[in-house]
Amino acid sequence: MIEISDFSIAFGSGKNQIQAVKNFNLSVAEGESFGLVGESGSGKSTVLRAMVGIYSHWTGTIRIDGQPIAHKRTPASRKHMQMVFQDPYGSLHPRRTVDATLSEPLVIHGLDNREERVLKILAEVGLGPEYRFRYPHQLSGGQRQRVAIARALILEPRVILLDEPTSALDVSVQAEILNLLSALRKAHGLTYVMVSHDLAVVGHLCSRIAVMNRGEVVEEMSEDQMRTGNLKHEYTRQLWTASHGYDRKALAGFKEFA
Amino acid sequence: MSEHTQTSSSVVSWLLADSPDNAFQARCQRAYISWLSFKSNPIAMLGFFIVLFLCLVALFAPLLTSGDGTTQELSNRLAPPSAEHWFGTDELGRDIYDRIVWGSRVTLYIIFLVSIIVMPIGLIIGTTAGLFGGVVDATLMRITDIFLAFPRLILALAFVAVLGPGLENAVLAIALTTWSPYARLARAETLTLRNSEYILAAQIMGASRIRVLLAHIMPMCMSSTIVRLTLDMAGIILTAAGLGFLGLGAQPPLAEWGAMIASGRDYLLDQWWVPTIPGIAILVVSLGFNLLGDGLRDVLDPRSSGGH
Amino acid sequence: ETPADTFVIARNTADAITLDPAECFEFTGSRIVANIYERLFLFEPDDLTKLVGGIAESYEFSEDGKKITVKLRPGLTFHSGNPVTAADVAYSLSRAVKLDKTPAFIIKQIGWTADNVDEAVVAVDDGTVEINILADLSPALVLNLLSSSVASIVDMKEVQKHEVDGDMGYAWLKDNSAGSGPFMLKNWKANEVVMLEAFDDYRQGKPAMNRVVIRHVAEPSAQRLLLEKGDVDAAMELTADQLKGLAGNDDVSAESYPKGYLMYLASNMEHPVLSKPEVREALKYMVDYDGMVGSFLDGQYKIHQNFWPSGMWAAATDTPYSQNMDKAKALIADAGLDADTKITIDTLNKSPFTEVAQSVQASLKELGIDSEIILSDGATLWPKYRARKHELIVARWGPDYSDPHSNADAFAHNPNNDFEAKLTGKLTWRNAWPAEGLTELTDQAAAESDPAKREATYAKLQKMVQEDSPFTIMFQAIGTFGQRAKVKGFVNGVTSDQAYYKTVTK
Amino acid sequence: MLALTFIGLTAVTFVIGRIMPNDPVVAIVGDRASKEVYDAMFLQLGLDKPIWQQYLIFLGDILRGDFGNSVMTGQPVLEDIKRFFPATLELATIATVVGVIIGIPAGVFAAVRQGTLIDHCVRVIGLLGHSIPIFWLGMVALLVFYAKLDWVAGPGRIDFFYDGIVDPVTGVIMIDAAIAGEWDVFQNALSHVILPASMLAIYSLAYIARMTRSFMLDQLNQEYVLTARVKGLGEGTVIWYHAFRNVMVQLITIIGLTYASLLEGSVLTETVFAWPGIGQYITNSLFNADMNAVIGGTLVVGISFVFINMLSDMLYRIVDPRAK
Amino acid sequence: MNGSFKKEPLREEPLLSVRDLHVRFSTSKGLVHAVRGVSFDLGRERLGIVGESGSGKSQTGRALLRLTAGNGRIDAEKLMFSGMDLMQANGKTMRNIRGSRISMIMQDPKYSLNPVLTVGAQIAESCRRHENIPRAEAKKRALSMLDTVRIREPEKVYSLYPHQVSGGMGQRIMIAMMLITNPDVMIADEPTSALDVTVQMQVLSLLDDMVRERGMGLVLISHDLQLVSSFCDRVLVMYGGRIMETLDAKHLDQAQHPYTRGLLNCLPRLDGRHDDLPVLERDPAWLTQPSDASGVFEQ
Ligand SMILES: Nc1ncnc2c1ncn2[C@@H]1O[C@H](COP(=O)(O)OP(=O)(O)OP(=O)(O)O)[C@@H](O)[C@H]1O
Ligand SMILES: Nc1ncnc2c1ncn2[C@@H]1O[C@H](COP(=O)(O)OP(=O)(O)OP(=O)(O)O)[C@@H](O)[C@H]1O
Ligand SMILES: [Mg+2]
Ligand SMILES: [Mg+2]
Repeated sequence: MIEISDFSIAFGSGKNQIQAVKNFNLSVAEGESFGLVGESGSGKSTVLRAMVGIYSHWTGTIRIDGQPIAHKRTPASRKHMQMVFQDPYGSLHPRRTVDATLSEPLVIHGLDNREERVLKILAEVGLGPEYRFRYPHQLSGGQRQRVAIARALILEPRVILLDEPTSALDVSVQAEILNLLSALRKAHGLTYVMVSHDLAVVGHLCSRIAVMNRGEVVEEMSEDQMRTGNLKHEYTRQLWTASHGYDRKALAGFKEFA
Repeated sequence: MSEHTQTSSSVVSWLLADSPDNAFQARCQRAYISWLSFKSNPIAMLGFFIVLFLCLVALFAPLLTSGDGTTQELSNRLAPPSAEHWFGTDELGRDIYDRIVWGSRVTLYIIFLVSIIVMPIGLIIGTTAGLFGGVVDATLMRITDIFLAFPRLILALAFVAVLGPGLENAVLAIALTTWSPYARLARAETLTLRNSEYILAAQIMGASRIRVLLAHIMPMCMSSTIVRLTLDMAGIILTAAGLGFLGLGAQPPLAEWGAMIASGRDYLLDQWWVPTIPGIAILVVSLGFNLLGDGLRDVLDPRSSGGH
Repeated sequence: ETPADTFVIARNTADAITLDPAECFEFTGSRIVANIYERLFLFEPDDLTKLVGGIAESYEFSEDGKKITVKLRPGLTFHSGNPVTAADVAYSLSRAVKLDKTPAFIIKQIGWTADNVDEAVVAVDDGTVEINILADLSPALVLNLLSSSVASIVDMKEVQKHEVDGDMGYAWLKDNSAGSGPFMLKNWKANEVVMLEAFDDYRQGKPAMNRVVIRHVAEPSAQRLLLEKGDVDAAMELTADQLKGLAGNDDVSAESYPKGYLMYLASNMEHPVLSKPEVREALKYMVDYDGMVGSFLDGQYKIHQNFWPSGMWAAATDTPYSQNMDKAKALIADAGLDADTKITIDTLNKSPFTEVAQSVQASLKELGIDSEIILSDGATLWPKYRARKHELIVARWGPDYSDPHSNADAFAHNPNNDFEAKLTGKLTWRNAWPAEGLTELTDQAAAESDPAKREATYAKLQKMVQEDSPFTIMFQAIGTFGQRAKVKGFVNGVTSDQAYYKTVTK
Repeated sequence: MLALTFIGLTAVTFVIGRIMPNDPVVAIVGDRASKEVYDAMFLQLGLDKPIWQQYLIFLGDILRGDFGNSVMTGQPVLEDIKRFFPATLELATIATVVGVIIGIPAGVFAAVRQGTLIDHCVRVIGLLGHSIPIFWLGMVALLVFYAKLDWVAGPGRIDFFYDGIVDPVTGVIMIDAAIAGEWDVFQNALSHVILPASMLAIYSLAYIARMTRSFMLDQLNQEYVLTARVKGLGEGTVIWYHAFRNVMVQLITIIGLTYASLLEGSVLTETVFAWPGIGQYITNSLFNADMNAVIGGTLVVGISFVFINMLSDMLYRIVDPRAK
Repeated sequence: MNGSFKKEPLREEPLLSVRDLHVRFSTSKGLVHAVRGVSFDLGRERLGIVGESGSGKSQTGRALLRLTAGNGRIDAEKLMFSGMDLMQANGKTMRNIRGSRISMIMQDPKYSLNPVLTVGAQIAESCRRHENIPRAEAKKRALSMLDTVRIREPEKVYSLYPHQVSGGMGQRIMIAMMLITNPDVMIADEPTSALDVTVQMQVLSLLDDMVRERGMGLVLISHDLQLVSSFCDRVLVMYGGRIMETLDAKHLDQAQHPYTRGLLNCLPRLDGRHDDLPVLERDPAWLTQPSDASGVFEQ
């Protein structure tokens, strides 16, 4: 479904140049759920953003469904891949109702039966019709994230990219969203690529996980490997240890990877 | 009475319902909530009432006056305020009260024209520069800088010289010299919005840049522009008056407050009311707009309300 | 408080651009030039209608009236100490003609050109100048022309000392002085202040005031405050209304003097409606002369309906017209105008022009004619007027020199009415009025050497213009100013070069 | 960047000079000039050349510091500007300094006491200052403080008997007088400048106070202010050392803008107070079709605007460590 | 997993003793009762406060310093700190206590450090304010403090501005700034939630060391129940401004309250997989039912 090879991208120029991602390779099968973990600034979001066409100055190839995608995307080519962002407060236009936010993709892509579709997708993400005409400030964080997911789903894409969809949420709300996401995946046979810094969250949703550090993938592992701690790279192990809660003794062995 | 309270309370509950049933109700709710927070600001309310008063006076000018303010009564010139002439008469024996009332129409007209010119120009240039960046940004911003660096009155005079005198042209000239700070403001705002996730989300959806510009960015820049415009209104009225005085604005006998001050200023020491009353009119209206703008900022400014 | 030996004047001096008599043609500049330079002939403050010798002691006409021989007063000196000689006179007149700046036309009427002026004006000896009249002008008119400030006598040696590239001291004299008048220019900062200093060796003795300071104050109200406070001795631009306000203050007095300015309403004869004789006549009956003079023009203007201002030789002072709406309406009815006739009234964006225009507008409305007033500053209005692009205009006119020919030339003389002729200096041409018959009569009057016959011709001309012309001459200006009560002897005359600081005492 | 703005500025000025309906030839030779004189001047001004050539010549002249002569004053425009600009500079500087000295504390105070009576007072007074027709206030101020109370000197920049005592070094009389040690002159100049400067100061004050208030409100809601309080710092330190430093960063731009716009000269104030400033100069020139003066004056104003902006940018970089 | 240090007797004489604390805000929409009758004692220990968002954790922490926002009011039966009732203390006394005896570490170093002052100046300011020592001395103290929080090149970091340091470093600077005066009580309001997990551990270990070495009382506020229980000695669980339950960190699994259990279960776990995470079911009765849960030391 998704095939990325030799992907690199840098920001800035000259002395200030930052090589955000280097020689990134990735392949995700149809219906698979793939996780990307790593520390802040390791380039996780950058990969996702390049995939959906927010950045266009990358090198390498990205194939979706075997088709290489161009650097400049056409509206039609965007339809099959959608993204959910980290911050539910920042990803909804504050001056638009839920209805307007959800209808817009339909207008852009010229789809009909808008009202029907909006109501249907709202129901799917667990929001009743009473939420249809609310503004974002009338919604809680979890509800907002549901709307953001609904927006991503309304075009019926096959791939959804999730950039830390729960990290701004409360633990209890996080559980609801994670449940929703896995239910949706089952129902629609979606392909997920999910980014997070929380191993447990990624582990919950994804069957395969890549660990990134400083713009490079240092290790790829299966869910089982992760649960059992069967890890090769030192950085990954360190991340794994830290994710298990506070442990003074283990800390002594920590190294700087950033 | 009781029926009345009932309907009004049902309207209120309609306005405050948690889940609006349609887009119209949602919009009304938004406006109502804004209104509530606006209403709780006494200074802003004062401004609102002043502006409302101005509009009413302009609307009902024919009912409020006995003449159109251009009738001269040379035998009764420079008469002090009295029961017959509430604000006295001017150097041509015209009733100043009538002129003030009719002048409110001119003032509103100026405000209206300037607003509908400045806002779109400033917004389009600023948001385009901010969204497109690169060469477009550099070019548009240089042009903006040049307009900004120009002495405003000179620029306005030059425009009027080209367009010819008259109220519309004066307004056009003012607008053409006023838009540049708005473009800057809109650009700065666009720059912060450009990378916000809801704009990215729209792009991912396949929204064209034009769509992003018009449907997503502009509405966000609108409120700060409106606020700035209300706050600038005093200056705009005064500049229009200045142009009128230089013979390039409203043409007599049209009662325009600024021109009234300008032509009445020689009488300040002996017949204080001739320039002072239009001066007070301008003062009150500018103050009204300023207060309103201050209040609007609290209500509309995304930084101070809503959000997180 | 101003010092006892200094006369301080507040005035809007924004118009002053040069103090070179060969170029100066502005009000403020002319007043200053008149106090720095002397002329062959001039009007002394004790009788402003009688031309007397200035630098000239006596003169003599030749038989044919084509030559004037002038004897200079002996022993005069310039500010520099140089003696005033016939050579200076010849140089000054020839310099004015050769520089050919705006006011040069006044003496060029005598037939002088850059090529012939050196032969026309000849220094016979140190004290005698021979002046040849090369045009068909009466010698009386020539003497009047020579009393204008463009004919001021400059200090040849001093000026030549500052000559650059053969400019006859033009660059230098703009803001320096080389005259023999009662005051010397000490300092001129444009739009700020002009300072004059008394000349010790002035022919009538050193003036009482050691210094004259003219401060640039644009706002009349500010002028008034300065005057009432005693920080200036005279405020030149107080309106008549402001003068009334001064009434209660014993420290200051309100003064007035007749000015040469006429305010008139002119119609462009190219306009289909305004060119109708009935309409033109209706305009004369429509104007609310008394109403305006009785109100906002009170004290500033008086009714005057002829083209030569009263207080001058040969001026007609009859005022046959007064507002008569019935007659005006009847005339308009005769003209048979369209119902939706709409015209524009151009005027200056200054008081009282705006008010006059508004009064005219109100009268027109009463006649059933809608009109729109277009206010402009001079820089916009005059080019428009000169391009014949106006319809109705409320404007004013002042004589360039003290002879009726000055105004006859403007109001009654139009040798070529074609647009291409561009006789923009003539009001007749500007209003596209051929002035048939009047043009010839004006030429005759200028050439007439018999004063009585001249006067009769001018009387006839004034009547003709009054009865049938595009001009509705309405008012003559009155100069109003305020001065401190202790100021005495500050005389102002009809023309702007008749302002005398030398007689002022405090 | 600067050069680009400069070129744009000259181009616009040039175009304005050309599109004004005044005939530049008539402005110089007068309207009674003969056709020959007119044509000669037409050629001398290079008006026969194509417009872009005229512009290049114009640009060349300007770069050589030659703005031509003013028709109105008969002086080289540069000389005029040297005389009028310092007068405006003097007013603008004082007005800005007063605006800063009073406006900033007022704004801070209002923000700290947000919603109290003091806050409302500062706001309303600030707004009033922004809404009063300045010439009217100027006249009233003259009437009260000059005519009635006699506290200050009247219109004008200096009394004529003090004029010319000190040599113009900077052109700003007060500084020149101070340099020369002529304290009488200094005092007289000061007494003249107070009123007009106050008029402009009311403007800048109102604006600065308002902006300070809103910036300060933003800053007081920031987390670091809480941090400072947690440290046990006194309210004064929290406000002036912590919050205000951040406000200052933003204020620099505002003050720069205010200053630059005052340097444009206020025609009305300058007229009321008979102040020989650049605003009056440019406006008068414009009405007298004195295009050299208009262009020169406009350019100088434009350049000083650009310059001040640059300066405030520089200052901004110094004060704000985040702007590298 | 948690540290071995625990001197039981200290519990008998609390550093800080809070009884029936209420924080109310008056807003345009009416009164918001953010903290409702919270009581607890703090000894020389690590006390955790957990709860979901909006449960009143931060407001409880701030109330201890009496730094509630302008529209808020604090009421308490008593707020004893080293023999002094903070409720009675005047502004000056409070300012002297803040920073020197009770300090607070804020959540996000990006926002809680003054962007235009060097970090060194901000650290030194703390002790200059409270100890009245010369500038040079303060700088020396600050440098050694930077060293204490394990910043490698203190001299260099001293003159950096907040935007020039990373998140982890910023949080260490924050800790240094708050520790330099050697306070008795430290309140840490989500000190690590803006940081990466590994950095989070490092910062926590630092806090751990400080508590050990200096014998401070630490209040750690967080919404991560697992993290808190692995780090602290005792945990208060808050909901709706009330304390639902007090737990000994060791006995987290024995938590009784359904709310606490819910919080625990809804976390995805690294070890063991659920298809669906259990979702927290809130019971409105929790807000009203009488609760004797408090963090008060048993008599
Ligand atoms: N638009 C941009 N311009 C310049 N640098 C950028 C830009 N976007 C990202 N970077 C840089 O690229 C690197 C990778 O950033 P990215 O956002 O992909 O990290 P991340 O792994 O998503 O981190 P986080 O967990 O904090 O979201 C960072 O060093 C960041 O500073
Ligand atoms: N200034 C204020 N005005 C009104 N209400 C406030 C104010 N500050 C806090 N609150 C309210 O007090 C309640 C408790 O807030 P608090 O910050 O203590 O929550 P918290 O437990 O720290 O949550 P989080 O985990 O999100 O930080 C919330 O409902 C909040 O809305
Ligand atoms: Mg990211
Ligand atoms: Mg909190």
